[in-house]
Amino acid sequence: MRQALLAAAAFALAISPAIAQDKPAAAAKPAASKKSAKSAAAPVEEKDAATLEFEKFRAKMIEEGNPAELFEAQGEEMWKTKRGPKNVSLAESCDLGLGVGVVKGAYVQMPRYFADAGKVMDAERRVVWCMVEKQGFKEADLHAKPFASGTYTPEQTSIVTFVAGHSRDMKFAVPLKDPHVKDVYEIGKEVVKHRAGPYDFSCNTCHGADGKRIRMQQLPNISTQKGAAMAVLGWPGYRMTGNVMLTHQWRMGDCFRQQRFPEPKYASDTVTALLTYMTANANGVTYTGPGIKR
Amino acid sequence: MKNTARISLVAMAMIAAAPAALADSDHRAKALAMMKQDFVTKGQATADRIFEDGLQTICNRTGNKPPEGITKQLEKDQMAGVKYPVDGKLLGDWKEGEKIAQSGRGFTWTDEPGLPVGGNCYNCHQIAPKETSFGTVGPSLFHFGKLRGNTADMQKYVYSKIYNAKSYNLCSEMPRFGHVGALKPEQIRHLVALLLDPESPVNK
Amino acid sequence: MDILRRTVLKGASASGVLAAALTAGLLKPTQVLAMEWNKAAFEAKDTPAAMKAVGAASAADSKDLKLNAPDIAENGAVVPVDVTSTIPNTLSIAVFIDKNPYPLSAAFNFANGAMADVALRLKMGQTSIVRAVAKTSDGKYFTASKEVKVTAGGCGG
Amino acid sequence: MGSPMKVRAQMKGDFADIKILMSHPMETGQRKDPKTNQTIPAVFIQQFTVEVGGKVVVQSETGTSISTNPVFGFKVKGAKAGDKVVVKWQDNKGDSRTDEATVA
Repeated sequence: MRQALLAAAAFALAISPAIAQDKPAAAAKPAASKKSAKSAAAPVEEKDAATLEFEKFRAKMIEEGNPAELFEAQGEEMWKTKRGPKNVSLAESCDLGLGVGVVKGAYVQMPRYFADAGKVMDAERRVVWCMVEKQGFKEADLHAKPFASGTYTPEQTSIVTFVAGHSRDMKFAVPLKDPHVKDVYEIGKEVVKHRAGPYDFSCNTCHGADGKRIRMQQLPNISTQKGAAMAVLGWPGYRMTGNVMLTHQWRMGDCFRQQRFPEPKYASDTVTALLTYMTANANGVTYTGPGIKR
Repeated sequence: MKNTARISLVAMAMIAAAPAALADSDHRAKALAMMKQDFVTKGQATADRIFEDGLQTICNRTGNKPPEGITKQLEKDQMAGVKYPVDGKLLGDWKEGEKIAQSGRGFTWTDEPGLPVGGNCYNCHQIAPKETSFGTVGPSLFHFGKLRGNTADMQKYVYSKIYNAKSYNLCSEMPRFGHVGALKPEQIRHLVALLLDPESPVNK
Repeated sequence: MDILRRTVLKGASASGVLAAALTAGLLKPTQVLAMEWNKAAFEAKDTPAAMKAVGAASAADSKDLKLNAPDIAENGAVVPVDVTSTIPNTLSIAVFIDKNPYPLSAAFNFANGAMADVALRLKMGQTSIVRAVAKTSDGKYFTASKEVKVTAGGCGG
Repeated sequence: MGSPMKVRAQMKGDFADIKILMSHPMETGQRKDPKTNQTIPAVFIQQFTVEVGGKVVVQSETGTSISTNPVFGFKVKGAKAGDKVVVKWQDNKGDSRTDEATVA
């Protein structure tokens, strides 16, 4: 660590790199034949046939029937029913940005700025906010076990799935013209660059360039419209592993887990910033509704 | 990591005092403040991991393109921290290396602390031809030794590259496996064997 | 009521009775559901035994029986499979997974206009042959099969 | 009572395309609870029927290798828009469920 500190200091003060000259010189990188890399690579194209196959059958499954629809139906019931300590329904109290009770098209226009909360919020965060502020549920309870596991599905997950289902076949249109949203978008752009943790990973380590894979998994480049669309489409998603319904909030947390980062708090500003960055980059792309995931 | 965090805060403070051209953008500052507030410890993934160490700060500040003038020296500093096996042998058992290369475990909040950490190699690299599920974040390493030879220099290069990839490329995407204690010297030399041993399937 | 059950999985001769019974509305759905489940077939531990238990021990390959399944399943827990028979007078279709602990997965009986065409999703423990067996009204059995690879995945999702 | 199903039926040319989503754990009896290391008992749908316009068109028996939250698709000739579709299932523990839809 001492070297790193010295290095940082050297850089920060823009002084001569002569500092630390007492350190032994780095071993010279042995010469390697430059042309080797290309000729050595075994065919990669073959693998992508498997990916195409997965995509084909996923599309077929969504068309024929995605269990996510079961959660949409449950969410719709919850949206319409008077619930919580205040005994009001979300349908008569919750504004997802297009007016109280308006669900159609709301998902593809979030994250957006909500003046009543004084914050930019993504769909899940907004639903939770409404459940707390309008229905009187305790925030701590909703935050305690926010994601599905086993046979348990949080209520907000089903509600978000219902909300998302009502933006099916509509285009993403995160209101970037709103300066609040734009500001959060720019913060998100910085979050994805932030390298830290034991492996020096940032979001961009995996998701900042085209055509990369981890094992067989395609890594969308979230800085492009196409890549961002790949990352945003399909959430919330019915996950075949474990048969659970999971939200985009959950996926952000799992990214950080694999990045060897600590856990982002549920419904936090950082996660909203990330979702704002990714979803706005996908603006103009048609949302295909709740998806199906591996 | 605690120590790292403290030092990196010092480093950040120093950088903050740097000339205007190097100053944080408004949004980067906001992002750092936000992350500081929003991340919590879970399992072995402690909240302080969100802080950068000195090297990460430099790479983050410069978009992974540190000024040429200082890069070489900083790489040398990284190289200086590379520790070699006590017996000096850099070529281990490629079969053990393959096992380490396969495992992607370690350091996440769902990993049991204390269990062996994997090399994560196949996550990003093509290596032995038998494993067809490999990533492409890093270059293919198939035929690595066959094309480059199994010389003492090459062994030292591969060893130190795995130990601390930043010794050769300051802002390399590759983790510093030895430097952060993910892999022990004995494990790294098994990986050296996987890449260089003429008997390794990589070189068949 | 046993007549219907035997017809679905076993009956070589009762098919006409079934169709007649269904058409006449003699069998109420509640009665159908009250029927005995073919325990012997569903608890058979290998495909030959399971096929024997449904009466399909000797089934001939047929090009008119189509089994559509992925070459590689993205997730063995959810493998989408379609079976379509264009063999005239197909009465029922059963699906087997050779390497599963209990190969017989499902059996469908069609009547009153239902086409011999079913889409379903299977759980597969490992790479295996998936097999469809169709039975016609004259008591003949036909089969089609396909290998589906089940791979361990990468590191995420 | 089980959780609601989702049944959709739509005319496509001369047949009704029927899609059924069932909400059921379909426990195989092969899994162990990671916490207790006890085998989780099998709970699975054993039989279901599909009726269109009051007639049984599909009768099915199922085992443990049907995916959790089962999805089935059938095609029925002779059906017409407005026909009632009724799906009933019953599992090995005696639980059952009936849901309806109308052919669109």
